[in-house]
Amino acid sequence: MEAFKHLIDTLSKPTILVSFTFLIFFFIFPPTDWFEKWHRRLKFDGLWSVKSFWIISVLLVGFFVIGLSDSDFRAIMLKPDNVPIAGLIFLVFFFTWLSMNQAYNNDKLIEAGQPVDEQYDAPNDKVLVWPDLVYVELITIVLFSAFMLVWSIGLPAPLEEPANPSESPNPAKAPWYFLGLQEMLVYFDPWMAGVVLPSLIIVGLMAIPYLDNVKEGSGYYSFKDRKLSIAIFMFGWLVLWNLLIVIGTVLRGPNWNFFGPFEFWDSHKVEALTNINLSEFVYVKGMSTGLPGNILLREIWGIILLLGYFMILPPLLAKTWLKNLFERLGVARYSLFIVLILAALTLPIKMYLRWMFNLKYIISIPEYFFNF
Amino acid sequence: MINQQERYYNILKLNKWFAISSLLFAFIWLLAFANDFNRPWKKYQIEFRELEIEKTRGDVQAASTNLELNEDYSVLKAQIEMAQNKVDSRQEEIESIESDIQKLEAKLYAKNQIYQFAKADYDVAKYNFEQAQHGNGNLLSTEKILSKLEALTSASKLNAEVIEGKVEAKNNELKIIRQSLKEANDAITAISRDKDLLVRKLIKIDPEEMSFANKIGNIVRDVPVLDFIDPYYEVKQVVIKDIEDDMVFMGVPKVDRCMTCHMGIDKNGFEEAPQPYTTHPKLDLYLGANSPHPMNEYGCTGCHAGRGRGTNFISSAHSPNNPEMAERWEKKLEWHPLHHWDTPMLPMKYVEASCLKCHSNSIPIKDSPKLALGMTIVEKGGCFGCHQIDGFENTSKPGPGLRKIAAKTTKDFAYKWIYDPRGFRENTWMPHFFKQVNSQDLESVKRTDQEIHAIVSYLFDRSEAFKMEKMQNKGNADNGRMLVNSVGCLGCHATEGEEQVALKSVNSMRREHGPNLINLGSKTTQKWIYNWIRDPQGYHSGTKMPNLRLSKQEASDISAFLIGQRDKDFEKNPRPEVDENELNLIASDLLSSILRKNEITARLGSMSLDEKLNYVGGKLIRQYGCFSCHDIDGFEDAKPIGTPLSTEASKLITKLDFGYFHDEIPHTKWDWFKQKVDNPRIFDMIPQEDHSYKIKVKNPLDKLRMPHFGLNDQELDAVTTVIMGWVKDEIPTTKLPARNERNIAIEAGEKLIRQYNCQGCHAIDGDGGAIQPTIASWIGDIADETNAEDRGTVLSFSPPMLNTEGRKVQPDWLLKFFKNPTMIRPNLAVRMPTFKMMSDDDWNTIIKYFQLKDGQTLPYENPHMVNKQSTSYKAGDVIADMGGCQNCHFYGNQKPRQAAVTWGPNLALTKERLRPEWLIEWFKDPQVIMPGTKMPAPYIPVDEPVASVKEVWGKNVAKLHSEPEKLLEAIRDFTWGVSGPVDVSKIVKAHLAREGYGFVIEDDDDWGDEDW
Amino acid sequence: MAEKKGLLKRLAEGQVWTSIFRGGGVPKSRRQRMMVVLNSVFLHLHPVRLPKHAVKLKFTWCMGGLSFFLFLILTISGILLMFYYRPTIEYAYTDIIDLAEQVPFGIMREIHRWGAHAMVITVWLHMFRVFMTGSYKPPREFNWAIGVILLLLTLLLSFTGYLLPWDQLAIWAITVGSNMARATPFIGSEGPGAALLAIGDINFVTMSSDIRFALLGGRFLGEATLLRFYVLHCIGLPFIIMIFMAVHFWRIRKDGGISTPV
Amino acid sequence: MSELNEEKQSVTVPPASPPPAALGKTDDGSQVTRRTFFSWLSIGWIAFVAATGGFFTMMLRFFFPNVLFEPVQTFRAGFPEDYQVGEVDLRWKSKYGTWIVRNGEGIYALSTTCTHLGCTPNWLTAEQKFKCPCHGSGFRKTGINFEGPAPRPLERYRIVLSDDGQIIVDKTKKYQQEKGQWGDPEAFLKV
Repeated sequence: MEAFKHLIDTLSKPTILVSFTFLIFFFIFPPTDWFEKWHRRLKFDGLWSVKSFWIISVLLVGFFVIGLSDSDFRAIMLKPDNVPIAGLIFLVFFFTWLSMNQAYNNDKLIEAGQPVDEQYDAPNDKVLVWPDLVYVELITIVLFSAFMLVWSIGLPAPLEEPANPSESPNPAKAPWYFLGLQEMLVYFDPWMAGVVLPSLIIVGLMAIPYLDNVKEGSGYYSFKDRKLSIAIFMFGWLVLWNLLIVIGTVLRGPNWNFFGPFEFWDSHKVEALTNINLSEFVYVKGMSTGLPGNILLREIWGIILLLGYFMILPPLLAKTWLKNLFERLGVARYSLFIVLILAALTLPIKMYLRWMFNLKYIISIPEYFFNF
Repeated sequence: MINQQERYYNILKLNKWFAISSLLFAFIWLLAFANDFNRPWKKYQIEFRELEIEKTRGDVQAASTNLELNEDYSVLKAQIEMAQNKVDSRQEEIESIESDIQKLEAKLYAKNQIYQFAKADYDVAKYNFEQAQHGNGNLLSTEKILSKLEALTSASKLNAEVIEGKVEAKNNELKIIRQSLKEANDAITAISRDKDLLVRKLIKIDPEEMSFANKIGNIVRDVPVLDFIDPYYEVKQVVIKDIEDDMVFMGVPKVDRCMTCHMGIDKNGFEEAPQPYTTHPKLDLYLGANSPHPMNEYGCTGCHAGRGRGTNFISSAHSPNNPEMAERWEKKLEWHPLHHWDTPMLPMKYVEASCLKCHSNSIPIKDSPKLALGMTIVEKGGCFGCHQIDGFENTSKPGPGLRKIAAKTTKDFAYKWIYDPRGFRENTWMPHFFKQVNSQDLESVKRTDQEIHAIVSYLFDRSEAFKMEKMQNKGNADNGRMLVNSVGCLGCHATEGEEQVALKSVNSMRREHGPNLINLGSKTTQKWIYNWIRDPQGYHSGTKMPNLRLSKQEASDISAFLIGQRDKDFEKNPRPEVDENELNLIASDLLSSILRKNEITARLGSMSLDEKLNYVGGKLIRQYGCFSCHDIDGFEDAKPIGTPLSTEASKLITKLDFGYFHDEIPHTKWDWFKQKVDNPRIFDMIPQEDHSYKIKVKNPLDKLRMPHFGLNDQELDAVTTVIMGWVKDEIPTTKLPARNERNIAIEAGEKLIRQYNCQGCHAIDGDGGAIQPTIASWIGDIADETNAEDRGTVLSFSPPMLNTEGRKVQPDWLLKFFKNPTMIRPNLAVRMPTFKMMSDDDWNTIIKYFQLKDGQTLPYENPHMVNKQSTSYKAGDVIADMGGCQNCHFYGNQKPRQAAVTWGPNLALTKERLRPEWLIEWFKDPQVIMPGTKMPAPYIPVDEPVASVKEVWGKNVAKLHSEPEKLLEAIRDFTWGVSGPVDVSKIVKAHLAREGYGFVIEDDDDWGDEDW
Repeated sequence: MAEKKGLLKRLAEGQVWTSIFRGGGVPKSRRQRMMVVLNSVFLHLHPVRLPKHAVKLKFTWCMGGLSFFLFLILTISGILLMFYYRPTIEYAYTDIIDLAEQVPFGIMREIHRWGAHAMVITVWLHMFRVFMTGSYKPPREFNWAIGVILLLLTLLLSFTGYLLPWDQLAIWAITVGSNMARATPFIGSEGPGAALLAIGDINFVTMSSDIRFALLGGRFLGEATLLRFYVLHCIGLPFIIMIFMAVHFWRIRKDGGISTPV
Repeated sequence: MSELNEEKQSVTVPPASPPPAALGKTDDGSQVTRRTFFSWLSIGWIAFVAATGGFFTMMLRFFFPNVLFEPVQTFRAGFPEDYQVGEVDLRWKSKYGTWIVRNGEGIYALSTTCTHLGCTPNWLTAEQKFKCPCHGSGFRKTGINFEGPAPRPLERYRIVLSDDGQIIVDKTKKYQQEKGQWGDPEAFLKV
């Protein structure tokens, strides 16, 4: 048992956990035909069968049952405000499975030239709202209300010590649904993690219908016809959103250090967090001249890098790797798309730069609160 | 085509209307912004800014001039120039060093970074090793890593430190080159600091001094809408968390914004500026950060009242001082009283009222003379007799006891006195109950005549017998007059012919502690006076009159003098006959509350005239509350008849009955109180066009009955101030004067001291000694004007000052002295009376008061012992001898060498009376302790060479010569050793009888200024 | 035929009933069933008829409906909580204690809090479902955008409510959250570019004039913040979210009801 | 249901917009030129937008009160002698959010607000550093950041001597190291 816990703790180290996720993610949700080939070869398509559902459910439940026997795990998961996250983990898994299961079924139907499950023959297949829908709604409401009552009776809402501005709790966390953002704060300055990236998330979400110009797959579950959009969305939704929330909630402990789910939250734990900026790499390590006094000169490398990333990379990609996509989307859609994607990718990129090179900022101008 | 069939309005017309209405709307928005922007306080801030600029400019100018005049400044300037030249000449060297530093620093940066990384890894390794020791992890491997990293860390640290050392060395080189320049610069900065600060301030506030960008910023910061960013003109406020404004349901922290307009209020230098910019007086006492009442902790309205959150003249509830001011404000500032706010600002003349909120137990007299005067009036006038007032619970009744009145005076006098007390004695505290506005009509006069008869009848009927001692002889009135003037009567009493002081003060009131001693012939008998002054408590145990231990002869003389004066006119005042019918009417009124009409008739029929008189008298004493001030038989447990006043000023103004005087006096609490105290029964009246009054229809028993005290305007203001201070505000203990042992002792002591009027005779810390002018005039009588005008002489014949008394005397002796006063200063004619009514507890309270006030906290001290063989004693003997102590001081029964006028205390008393530490203090500089004393500081030969000291003063003094303190101790030890009889009163008496005081007449005093 | 009518039936056909529920009676015929929906202001949210998959939970997950239902629960429980809760730093915390300790059915707070968490989840899952069925595709693009705004508003509602208990959890979550606002470019005092907005010595974006100040009502988290968050939580954001919800629902109907395969 | 269809139909019913010239013609026959039409309408809209802008400006301004009810930002911190050389003084931490540090040359006042997201770091005497519990930023005694996500050093407050020789710390004025403000005379109290 201890070995198992230790294994889990080790596996949940951010470098391992995140790398592992990145590695297999696109094989589970293949964005291109190539990935899909491997997806099938690796038998990941079997994930969405009923059998897999039961297996994974049992594993998940089993993990929680075992986990809850551990006091450290219990301390984190049973914190009242973290309880919704446990629910979220199950729900996200369940609904991902449910949607993907239906999507694969429909894909098969389409392949066989048959109408999808949702296909109906208007107006003959229509049903009356009264009583069918209204009744179903009523029952759902009743059941859900009962569930809410049980939840409320069973779990008292948290109330900690009275507010004290001079004693911050360790760790001080935002509400769980913002912990994805808070996790980003480790790698980005607040203006990026707290303002720019969330704004881009909102903008990106709102832009989805305008970027995704694939006609197929409207009004029914499907995967094959829209695998790129689903893969990207899933990456954002499952990894950058939900996984980061789980990491922020469960795996971040005192001093915002990483702790495995079965690790004791030792506030004295020390991690080597010394970081340096790109300019220091260039001038101090590279040229050993010391930092120039002129800000622009000092940060020119980072600025070039960033400009290149956002200005040169997109046309380059449009000519090469993403040629098909570019042609399908057109200039305007492509530009918006690629900027959003590149912005989202800055997060994993910065994570790896931090882990591998201890890089703090690519551009660091604290004088004007501009760090990137 | 537009389908015109479905249209009603012409679209172009609608467009036009839309344009017009939108334009109007937009314009009105402009108005809205202008309206919000235009705040009344802004013009004051703009004006104050100009004032401040002007002042700062002046200050800068003055500072510059100062600097120019400063010789150091020009010297330093030259020095800087020279140093700069020197530095410039070595520019190349400097540049090469600087470039070296730059290179080294780059290297250092890199090395430091390496060290940082190593250190971070090392810290982790340390943690891991600790964890391993704790059982989590591999002990061996972690230790290995740790030791490896430790080596790495220390190595990299060393690397960094080596370079750091080099950088430092290079920097030092630079420093040396620039040293003289830096020193000169620092020096010049230091001397021009004041000016620099002023200039910096000016640049901030004066647009003319600003850079172009700042000039624009200066405008932009105050434009509408943007004026939230960093406005120059802004509402200023202080929030005081623990002083609360009473919002009825709850207290709310006080917020004062007065300084928004009163911008100079806490800044020095605007004393002469016009309102609202004037500096607050006494910043060291109020508002100043180091004062006891800093602005940030006490705010403004806590003392001044008003609506602190108000930011314009009216909404902040300003109150004018007088009608003229009100009129001026109305004209200039469109002022009107703020309605719907119950605590408008106190007019300046009543502002001391607020001191009472926190300092109710101890009025700091120096800082609130009006309040102190008001409190004295409340105490002497006996307001607390009829009105329950917190803090006066145990105060004795202010009027004389009337239980033995028949022995003292006659019914005739009593009648006339009650009817018109001030007719007999102008400044008496006995108020007028009769002859008032609401009882001046014929009917009332008829009635009140009989009321007085009844009261007098009751008093005399109940009067107990008073056994009086017979006088041995008639006494000598002239002697009596001298005695009255000299033994100390005048500390509490005024006599015939003294002029009333125009402006009263607490000190002048001390001489009204007892009644004026005038026209006693009209009032009482010589025998009574004789007996009274011989033993006041014998007549009335509750009296505060002390016993002056007068001999029989003295008492006879004094009584002969006092009885000699009569007021014939007063005696001739008419005294109407008893009118039984009228009496019946009064009696039926009184009875009607308990009996039916037919029962009343029956009851009256069964009573004799005397019975009726006594019955009515008793009832009326209750009705008028005579018992409140006088001890009267039958009213031992009677309750106060007036409104309780402890929180009177917190009453809602609607609860004050302005009656028909709504338009006659301003509608404020203080104006009502003042009117009420000035003419208590006025609110029974209906004012007429021609300034006469008509009386309201009222049952005689329901009429207002508060008596008339005849206070002058100054006294009225003082009393009103006190009443305005009786509020129910709850003050947090953090804001109150500390309730420590010292303050409590001082309060208790001061209360007794006030009660027994100690300061009528004694001055304590500069306050009191009211008797001194009378002593001066007595000296004028027995000697001449020159002596009477000499302050030192007057002081030496006055009751002693009690400064430092707590440090000065031994408490045991003091208690003994209090209980049985003996002679200390042989030349004093004035006597310390015996206060028989004071208990040991009272005396201890007073002793504790002195001790704690003067910082003497040790309850017990080792007695000081003196060895007569010691160097100290012997040296003291010499110094005392050389200094001529015996010129003025008795050594036991050895008389001083000089005349009685300069005599001082018997030194034989020293050992039991004084504290040794105090004597040193005293010898150092008597003037510090007793300003004006005739005691000179003893001469000690510290400044003379040892050899000559040895020669002239002897070897003992020479031994101690190097330490002045030791020499003073020597004198102390010598006086400590003076022995002999303590009581020299007989010798003194005999001497005075034989030789008199020996005043130096005409000759200039040859002591006063000589440095002896 | 003089049929003996049951009490219920009599009631359902009486004047009172029919005046309240247009048409009245228990709907039996197809027409009546359609009329029930058409005649009710509430049921009118729905069309009269639907594709059959629209009533299948497997397809809809009912997450949109539950989100709306949770909004109603939160509104009602929130209004009830307002009767006991005072948004002042003196009382906020103790009022919460009293909700747990003495207020009858103080469980209302749990319902409110857990409902809020649940709503965040249901809204996310609703978005997830809508994405997976491709229901954002034309003509529903705009309604998807409205939906994103509703998601944002839901998070903001939850966030503003988080402060109200005024405990350590609350103020530190909001401290961390609101300090991000300080870093907003140009309008946050510690955001990039803020330092450029200055004339002479006067900085225009400072601690007391930036976006965070507007949010907190002060330079520090304090009394004013509590009040602002309270007002936003109870009035401001619900007002806005209701407007967007109305548009969202209306557009569902106008864009052709639930999405279907073309 | 046919609702949707009806909608579509009604949209298609009106004919294409009339040529602009026709707008000038009205029933009463008065001739209005196109120019007046545009000017009235545009004036109307400009004014309307301006007025609405006024409303929103008002709303914006409304969020910035003219006075603040916040704790006083200036406090007296005793005399320089009260502070030991080399020690970080914690006595004003909870009341005023300030650390007062004295080194060999003088005294400075450090803000206790982490420059990352405003948590309050703790002073760890053993390690001689300030450590923020929220995201692990570390600062040296000088306030300079050296680990964790904090982007810049802790801020220093204005520190001066009053007339009576007491230290006055003024929190309204801040000095930032990265702006080179620590060299300002009032950022550091020479003793």
